[in-house]
Amino acid sequence: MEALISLIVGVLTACGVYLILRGRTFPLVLGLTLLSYAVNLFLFATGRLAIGLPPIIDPNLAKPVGGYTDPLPQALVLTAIVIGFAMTAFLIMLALKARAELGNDHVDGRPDPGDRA
Amino acid sequence: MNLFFVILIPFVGAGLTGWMSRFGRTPSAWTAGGVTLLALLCLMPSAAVPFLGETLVQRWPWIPDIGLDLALRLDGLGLLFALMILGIGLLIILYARYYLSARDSLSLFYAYLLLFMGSMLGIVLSENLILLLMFWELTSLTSFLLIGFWREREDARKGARMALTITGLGGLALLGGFLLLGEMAGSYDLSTILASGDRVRAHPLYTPMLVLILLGAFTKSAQFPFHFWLPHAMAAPTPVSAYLHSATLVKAGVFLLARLFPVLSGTPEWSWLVGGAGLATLLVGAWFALYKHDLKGLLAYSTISHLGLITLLFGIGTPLAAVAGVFHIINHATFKASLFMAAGIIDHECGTRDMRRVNGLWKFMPYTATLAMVAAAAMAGVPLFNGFLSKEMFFAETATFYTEHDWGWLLPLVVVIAGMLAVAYSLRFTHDVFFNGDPIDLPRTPHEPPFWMKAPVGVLVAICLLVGILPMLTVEPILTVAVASVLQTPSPVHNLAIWHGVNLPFLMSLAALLGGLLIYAARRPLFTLAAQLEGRLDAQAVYRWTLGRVIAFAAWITRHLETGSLQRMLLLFVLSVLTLGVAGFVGSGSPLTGTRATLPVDILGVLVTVGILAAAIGTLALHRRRLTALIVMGALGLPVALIFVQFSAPDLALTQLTVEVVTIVLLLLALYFLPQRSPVESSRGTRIRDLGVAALAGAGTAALTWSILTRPFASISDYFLVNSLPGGGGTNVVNVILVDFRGFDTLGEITVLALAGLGIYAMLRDLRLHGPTQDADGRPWNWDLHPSIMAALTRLLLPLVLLVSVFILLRGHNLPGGGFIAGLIAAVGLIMQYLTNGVEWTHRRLSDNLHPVIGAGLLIALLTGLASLALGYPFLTSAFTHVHWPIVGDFELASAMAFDLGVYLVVVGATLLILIHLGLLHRASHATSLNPPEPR
Amino acid sequence: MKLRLFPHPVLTPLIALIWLLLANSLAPGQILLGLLLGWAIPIFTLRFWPERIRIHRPLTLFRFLLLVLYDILVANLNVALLILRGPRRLTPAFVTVPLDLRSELGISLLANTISLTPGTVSSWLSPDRRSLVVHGLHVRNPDALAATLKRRYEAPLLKVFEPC
Amino acid sequence: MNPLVIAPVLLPLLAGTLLLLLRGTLSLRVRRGLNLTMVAIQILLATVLLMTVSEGDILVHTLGNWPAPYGIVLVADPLAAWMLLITAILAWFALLFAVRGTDTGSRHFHPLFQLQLFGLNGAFLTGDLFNLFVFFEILLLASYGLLLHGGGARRTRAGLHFVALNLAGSTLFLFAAGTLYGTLGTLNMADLAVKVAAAPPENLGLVRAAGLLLFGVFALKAALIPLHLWLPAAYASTSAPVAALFAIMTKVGAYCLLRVGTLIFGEDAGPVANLYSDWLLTLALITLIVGALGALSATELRRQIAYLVVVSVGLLLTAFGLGTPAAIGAGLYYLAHATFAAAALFLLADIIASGRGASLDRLTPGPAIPRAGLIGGFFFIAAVLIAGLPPLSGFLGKFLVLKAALVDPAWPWAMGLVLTSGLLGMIALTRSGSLLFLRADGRSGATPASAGDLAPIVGLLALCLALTIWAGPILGFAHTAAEQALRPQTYIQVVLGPTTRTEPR
Amino acid sequence: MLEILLSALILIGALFTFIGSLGLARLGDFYTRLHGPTKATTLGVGSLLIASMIHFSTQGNGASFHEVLVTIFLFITAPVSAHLLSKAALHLRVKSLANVPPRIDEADSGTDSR
Amino acid sequence: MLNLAVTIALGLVSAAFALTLWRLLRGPDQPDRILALDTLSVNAIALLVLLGIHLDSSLYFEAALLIAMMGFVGTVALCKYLLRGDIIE
Ligand code: NA
Ligand code: NA
Repeated sequence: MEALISLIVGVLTACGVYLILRGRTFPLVLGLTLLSYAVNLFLFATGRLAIGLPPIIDPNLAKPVGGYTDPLPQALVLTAIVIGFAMTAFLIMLALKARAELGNDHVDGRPDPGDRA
Repeated sequence: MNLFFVILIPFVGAGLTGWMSRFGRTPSAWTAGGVTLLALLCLMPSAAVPFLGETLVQRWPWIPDIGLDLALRLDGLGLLFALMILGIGLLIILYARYYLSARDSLSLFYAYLLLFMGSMLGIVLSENLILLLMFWELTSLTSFLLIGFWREREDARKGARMALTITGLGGLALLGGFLLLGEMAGSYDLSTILASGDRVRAHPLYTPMLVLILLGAFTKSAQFPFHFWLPHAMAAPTPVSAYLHSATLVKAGVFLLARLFPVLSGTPEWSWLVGGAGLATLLVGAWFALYKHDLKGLLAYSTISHLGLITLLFGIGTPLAAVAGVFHIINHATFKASLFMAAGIIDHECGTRDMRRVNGLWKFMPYTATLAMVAAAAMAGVPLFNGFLSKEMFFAETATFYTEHDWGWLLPLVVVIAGMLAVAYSLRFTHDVFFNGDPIDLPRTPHEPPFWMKAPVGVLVAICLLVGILPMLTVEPILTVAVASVLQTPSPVHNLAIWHGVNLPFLMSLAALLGGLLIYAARRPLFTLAAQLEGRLDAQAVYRWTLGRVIAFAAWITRHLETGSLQRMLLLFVLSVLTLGVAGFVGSGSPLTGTRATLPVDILGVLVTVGILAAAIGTLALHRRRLTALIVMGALGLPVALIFVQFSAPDLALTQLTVEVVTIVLLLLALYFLPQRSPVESSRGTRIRDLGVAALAGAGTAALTWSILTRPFASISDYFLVNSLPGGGGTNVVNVILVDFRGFDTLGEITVLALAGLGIYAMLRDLRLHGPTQDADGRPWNWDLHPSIMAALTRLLLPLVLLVSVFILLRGHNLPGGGFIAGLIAAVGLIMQYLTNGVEWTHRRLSDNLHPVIGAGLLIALLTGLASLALGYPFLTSAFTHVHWPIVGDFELASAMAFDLGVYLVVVGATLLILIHLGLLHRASHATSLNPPEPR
Repeated sequence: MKLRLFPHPVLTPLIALIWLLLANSLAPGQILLGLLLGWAIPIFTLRFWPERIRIHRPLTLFRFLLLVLYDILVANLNVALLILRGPRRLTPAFVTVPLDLRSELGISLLANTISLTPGTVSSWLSPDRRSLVVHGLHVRNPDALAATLKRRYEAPLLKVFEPC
Repeated sequence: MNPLVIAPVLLPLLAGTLLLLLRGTLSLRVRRGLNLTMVAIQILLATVLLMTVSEGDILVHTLGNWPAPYGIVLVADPLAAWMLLITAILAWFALLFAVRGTDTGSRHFHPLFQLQLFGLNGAFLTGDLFNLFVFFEILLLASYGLLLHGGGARRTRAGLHFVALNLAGSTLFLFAAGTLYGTLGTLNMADLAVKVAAAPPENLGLVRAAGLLLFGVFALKAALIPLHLWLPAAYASTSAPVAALFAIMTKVGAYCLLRVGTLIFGEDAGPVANLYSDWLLTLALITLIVGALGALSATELRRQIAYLVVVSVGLLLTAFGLGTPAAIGAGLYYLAHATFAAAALFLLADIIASGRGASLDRLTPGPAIPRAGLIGGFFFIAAVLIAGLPPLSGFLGKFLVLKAALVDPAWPWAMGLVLTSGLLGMIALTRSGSLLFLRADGRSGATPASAGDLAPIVGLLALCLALTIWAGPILGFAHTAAEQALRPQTYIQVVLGPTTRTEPR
Repeated sequence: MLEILLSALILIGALFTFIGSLGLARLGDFYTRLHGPTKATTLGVGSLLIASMIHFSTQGNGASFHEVLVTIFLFITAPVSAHLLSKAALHLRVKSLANVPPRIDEADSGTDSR
Repeated sequence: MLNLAVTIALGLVSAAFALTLWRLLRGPDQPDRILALDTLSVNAIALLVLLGIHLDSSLYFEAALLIAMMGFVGTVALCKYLLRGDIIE
C-alpha cells in the first residue's frame, strides 16, 4: 500500500506542477488544487498507514496506545485543508480580478495570442 | 573636547546658515564666516600641542564593542590641514558672497560649504580610521551637492555624479582597505596603527590592503587613471572649485597618503604603485593642462598634475620627499586657490572662460592681473614664489632617486619635462588671458571686480610671496611639526633657503623654465597635435564606456531574470526546490527505503489509486477544456476521501468531501467569467520541458513519501491518545487536538478563513466583469433560471442539512465531526438555496451581511481562550465538566465546545461570504441587473 | 406570534425523529435535544418554504408510497435486464405527459416519482408547466406510457395535494 | 506562564476582530484612532518584553497549558523580542501614513492591518514548526489583502504572482514540515533540535532534505536569489503604506532562516550542523549583486527601492550566513536599519510620485516636486541610509557585517561583492536622485506634501539616526540576541525543561 | 439465517450497483445511459444500506437506523439530479437515439427570460 | 459467508467504480461526465457501506451521508452551469 500512496502523491504532484506551469489562471488554480491534494495526502501519510484504527478513544475498551493510528497528522491535514481552501478561494478571486483589470486570463496579463492549436 | 566642537560647529552652522536665509544674503555670509571663525577659535586652545611634540587625542565612546569610538586627534599634519581648511574656507566664503548671483541661494550654498568643511575637518582630525572613513564619504556626498549646485545645468549634474561615482568607488575600496588594516593592526585607532607599521607590512594581506587604500586615495586625489572626474567638477561655481581643488577635497587623498605614510610606505609595492601613479598623473595632467582653452580646465589639469607631483613625492618615500610633499601641499593650496578665484573673477567679468576669446585683460583689470600672474608664477615654480621652493625640493628628491636606482635617470628626465609643461601652461594662463591682443566678442565688458572679491586673492598671493621669500619665518614651524607627524619621527634636517647654489635641482628648475618658454613659443604645432590626439587615451571615455556597459549589463541581466513571467518564477521555484531536496537527500548517504514492514495491497487500495491517477492525469490531459477538466478533477475528492476512510481518518474524509464540493462551486463561479478553453501557448519543447520538470517533482515527492512510509516511527502522539479523554474531555483525539492541544493552530486557521473572506470582499469593490450571454458553443443560456423541480425539492432539504450540521458540530468532540465540518455543511446547505432559488429569493430570507457572523465567531474563539488567561491559566486552557440533569442524564460541558462554536461561525460566515459575493459579481457588473422572476 | 414560536407542528416531530435516527439513540437527553432542534430549526428555515404543505388524504399518500416502492423494485429488475441485454434492443423515446397538477411541489413529486420508477426519467418541464417530457428507456407505445403515468402517479398525487 | 509573551499576539487579533465587528458602528476617525492606539500599545508591549529578555532570558507561554513538545509554545527570546519591536514601530509609522487617506482606498484596511500584525508577531514568537506555517498563512493572506488594497492592473498582476508563488511556497512548507514530523515525530522546534541531533544515520537523508526544503520556503519569503523575482513587482506596485509595512515581510523569511538555521540545524545538530550556512552565504552574496544590478537598471523609483530591498536582504543574509555571533549581531542591527530605511523610502517615493504629476515615479525628466528642497533633503538622507554610506546606520551595518566577515574564508568574496553592490546602489540612487530633484523642469501643480504627510518619514529617518547614535547599546543587545540564538541549549532547556504547567489539571 | 439474508442483500446491492455502472458505460446515448445509475443504484445502495442497518442492529449496540437517512437523501436527490442532467443535455442538444420533441428545441433556443 | 459476500461485493462495486471512471474520462459530452461523477458518489457510498460492514465499524456512516449530500450539490451546480453559466444568480 505504501508504494501506491507514494505513487499517488507523486502523480498528483507531477500533474499539479505541470498545470501551474501553464500560463493561464484557471490551470494555475487547478494545478495548485492538485498540489494541495498531494501535500495533504503526504502529510496524512507521515503518520503512517493503519487500517481500522481511527483515533477515537473507546472508553470502555482499554486499547493500548498502539491501538490507534497517529492522530496528529490528521489534525494537521485538517488545518492544511482549511487553509488551502481559503487560499484557493482567494486565488480564484484574484484570477477574476486579473481578468477584469488585465483584460485576459493570462497570468502575466499578456494580450491573448489566440488559439494556435 | 574642543576638537569635537571644531567639527561640530560647521555642521550646526550649516543648519543655522540655512535658517538665516530668511534674513538675506549678507547675514548668511556673516553667519557662515562667523561659524568658520568660531571653529577656528575652538581649534586655537589646542593649536600649541603639536608644537610641543605631542599628539592630542580626545575620545567619546560610541560602539566600544568593535573599537569604533568618536576619537579625534590633533597632530602637526592635522593642524596644518585644519588651518588650511578653515583659513581658505574663510576666504572662499568672502569671495562667494560676491561671486554668486542674486538668483543663487547663497544660504544653501553656504550650508553645503559648511557641511563640506565640517566633513573635511573630520577627515584630518580623526583618530579612528572608521571615523575618518565616515568623514571621507561625507566629503564625497557634500562635494556632490556643491558640484551640482547649479542643478539646472546638465554639466553640473553630470560632473557631480561622476565625482560621486569615482570618489564613492574609492570610498568603498577604502572601507575594505581600512577593514583589513584594522584587522592587521588590531585596532582602528591611528595611534596604534601608526605604531604597527612593521607588523602591517609583513602581513600576507598587505598588498590587497594597500591596493584598496590607494584606490581610495587615488580616486579622491584624481590620480591617473581616475583623474578625469576633476575637470568635469569644474561645472561647479568657481568658489567651490577654488575650495575643493586647492586645499580640501582632492587634498584628502594625499592627506591619506601622508597620514598612513609610516605604516604603508617603505615597500616596493608602495614605491611602484604610489610613485608610478604620481608620475603618470604629473605628466598627463601637465600635458592636458596646456591644451585646455577653458581657463578652469587648464587649472583643473594643472591641479591633477600637482597632485601627481605630491603623490610621486610620497611614493619616493624618503623623509625629505615627505617634507617636500607636505610643503607642496601647502604651496599648491595657496596658489591654486588664488588662481581659481582669479579665474572666477575673469569668468564673472567677461562672461566666458574661453582663452581663445579672453585676451588682453591687463588693460581692463590690472590689479587682478597682477595677482593672477604672481600666483601663476608660483605655479610655474619661478624663484621667489613658494612653488619654486617645493618644486626644487621635488627635483632634488628625484635626483637623489636617480643615484640610487637603475633606470633612475628616467625619473629626473620625466619630471623636468613635466616641469617644462607646467611652465608652459602657467605662461599660457598669464599671456593668453592678460595679453595676446584684444578680447574677442565677449558677452560683457570686463572691469575690476569689487574690492572684497579681490581681497581673498590678495591674501593668498601675499602668502605665496611671503612663503616664497621668507620660508623659514613663515612656513617652517608648521611644516616641521606636520612632517614630524607624517613620519612619526622628528622632521629630517631640511633647508628652506631660496638659494642652494648651482646644483642639479637648480639646473633642472632652470631647464624647466627655459623649456617651458620654448614649448609655449612653439605651442601652435603642439596644439594641432593635441587636437589630433584628442579622444584617444581618454580615461573619461573609458569611464563612460564602462559605466554604460555596467548599466547595460544590469539592464540585460535584470531583464532576463525579472521577465515578469509567473511561469518562469514558478519554474525556477520548482527547480530550486528540486535542487535543494536532492542535494539534501543525496548528500547524506541514507538509503531510500527504510526497514518498516509495508501493508499488503488490497483491492480498495488499487481502486483508489486507479481513481486518483485517472482523475489527476485526466485533469492534466483535458486541462485546456476547462469545464471538462473541472468535472474530472471533481472525481478526485471521492477516492481521496476513501483513502482517509480506509486508513482510519474519518474526520479527514468528512472534511475532504465538503471542501471538495465547495471548491467546485467556487471554481464554477469563477469559470463563468473566464474563457472556457485555454489556448496552446507554449511550444512543444516548452511543454516537454515542463512535463520533465513535473515528472521530476513528482518523482521527488513520491520518493520522499516512500522513504518516510518505510521507516519506523515514534512520535509525540502517544501523549495525545493518553491525555485526550482525561485531559481534554473528548474521545475524538483529532478533534481534541484541534480545539485543545493545538487549539492555537485552529485559531490561526479560522483567522485565515476570515481573512480570505474579508480579502475577497475587499477586492470585489471595484470589480466589474461581464459574464457571457451565451455558452462556449455560442448557444444562448437556458430560459429556466431556477428549474422548479430542483427548487421545490432542495427547499425541503434545508432543515435536513442544518440538522446534520448541528449533529456533526455537537458530536465532534467525541466522534468524527466538529465545528469546521459542521460549518461547511451548513454553508453548503445555504449555498444550495442560492443555487436553486437565486440570490434575490434567498436574500429576502437570509441576511447577506456576514461580517458580524465572522467577527462573532472569531470573538467567541478568542474570548474562550482569554477566559482561561483571566483565570490565571495559559491562553486557551480548556476546562470541562460532566453535568447531571434529571431526565436528560449525564452530559458534558467543555470550553472547547465554545471554541468549536466560534470555528463553526467563522466557517459558515466566511464560506458564505466568499461564495455569495462571487455569485453576486455578475449582478454587480450590470447597472441594470436582470431581476430573476420570483418563483411563485 | 403563535405561529412564530411553533411554526410547524408536523416538522417538529419529524426533525426530532430524524435527529434520533442520526444519533442512533433513544436516550432521554437525545429526545429532548431532538425536540429542541425540531422547534428551533423550523423557525429559521420556514422562510425557505414557499408554501404550506397540506396533505389531504394521508391514506392515499401511504398507498401511493407503497405503490411507488413496488414499482421501483420492478423497475430496477426491468432496467437491469435491459442493460444486460445490451443497447441494441432498446427503443428509447421521449413521451410528453400533459399535466393536471398545478402546484410546484405536486409537479416536482410527480416528476421525481417518474424518475424513480420503470425505465423513465422526467426530462423536461414545459415553460407553462402544463406538460412534462419523459424519456423512456424502452418504449413500445408512447401514448400508453403517458396514460399509465397519469393514472398510476398523477391521479393519487392530485388527490393528496390538490383535491379541489 | 507569562501573559507578556502572548499579549503581542492576542492584542492585534482582538483589535482586528473588534475593528471588523465595529466597522459599521464606529466612524472612520475613531477606527483610525483605535488602530493607531492598538499599535502604540504593541510598541509598548514589545519594549517591555525586550527589556525583560534583554539579559538573555527566555520566556515561554505554554498554550492550552499543555507542556512542550505536545502543546504549542510561544517563546520570547531576545531575537523574537527584537523582531516584535521593529515590527510594531514600523507598523505604527506605516499606519500613520495610511490614515492620511490611503486607508479608505479599500474595504477592511484596518482589520487587515491588525491581522497582518497578528500573523507577523505570531511568526516571530511561535516555537512550533506547524504553527509557524499557520502564521505564515495568516500574514500572507493579510498581506495579499493589503497588497491589492486599492486595485489597478499592475497591482493585481503583482498580487497574482505573489499569491501563486506563495501558495507554492506553502505547499513546500507542508512537505518539509511533514517530512520532519514523519522522520522525527515532533513539531516543536526545540524538540526537533534535540531529535535532529540524535537522528540515526539512515534518517539523515530525510532530515537534510527536509531542512533544505524548509530553506527553500524561507528563501522564497526572504527573496533570496533565484526566488527573489516576485519582490520588485510586488513592492513597486502596492500602495505606499503597505509597501512600507512590507519592508518587514522579507525579514520574516530571514528571521526564520536564522531561527531554524541556528536552533534546529545549528552547531549542535551533529551531522547536519550548520546545514544552511554555505547555501545561505553563497546565495546571499549573489543576491546582493543581482539586487544592485536591478536597482541600477530600474526605470521607476519604487522598483529601484524594491531592488535595494533585495540588496539589503542579501547583506542581511550574508551576515546570517557567516554565522558568528559578531556577524549575526551585525545582521540584527542591520535588519532594523534596513526595515526602517526601506519603509521611509517607500513612503517618500509615494510623495515624490504624487508630486510629479503624470510623470509619477518614472525615472525620466519631469516637473519639479512642490517643496523639492525639503523632500530632496529627505531623499538624500534616505538614499545615504539605504546605500550604506557614512555616517548613518546603513554604513554602520555594512561595516559591522564586513568586519565580521573577515574571519570567514570567503571574506574576499564577501568584501568584493558587498562593496561592489554598494557602489552600484550608490550610482543608481545618484542617477535617480539627480533626475528627480536636480533635473526638474516646470511645476507639476500638485499640492505640496503637508507636514503630516512627511511626519512618518521624518519619524522613520529619525529612528535610523537613533540607531546610529545609540549603536553601542543596540549592538550590545543584538550581540546578546545573536549569542542566545547561537547557543540554543538554553532555549531548548527552557522550552522542554521541567513541565511548566500552571498546576495539574 | 441472518447471515444468509445479509449476504443476499449485500450481493444484490453490489450487483445492482454494478449493473447501473455497466449501463452507464455500455448504453448508446446519454439519455439511455442516464437510466442506469439513477435506478439501479438506488436499489443497489438501498439494499446495501438495509444490510448495513441489519448488520449493526444485530451487533449488540442497540438499533442502527441512521442508514435510513442516507436512503431518504438519495431518494429525494437522485431524481432531481437525473432531471437536471436530462434538462442540461436537452439544452445542449446532446445526441439522442430517440427523437427530441420539437417544442423543447423551440423553447430552449429562446432568449433567457421567460 | 458474510466475508465472502462482502469480498465479492467489493469486487463488483470496484468494477462499477472503474466503469464509471471510464465514462468520466470518455465523455463524450459534459452531461455524461457529470452523470459519471454523480454515479461515482453513489459507488463510493456503496464502497463505504461495504467497508463499514467489513471493518465492523459504524464510523463510516457520516462519510456516506456527506457523499450523498455533497454529490447532489456538485451535480446541481454543474448542471446549472451548463444551463445558465451563472450558477448563483
Ligand atoms: Na586668450
Ligand atoms: Na452568479
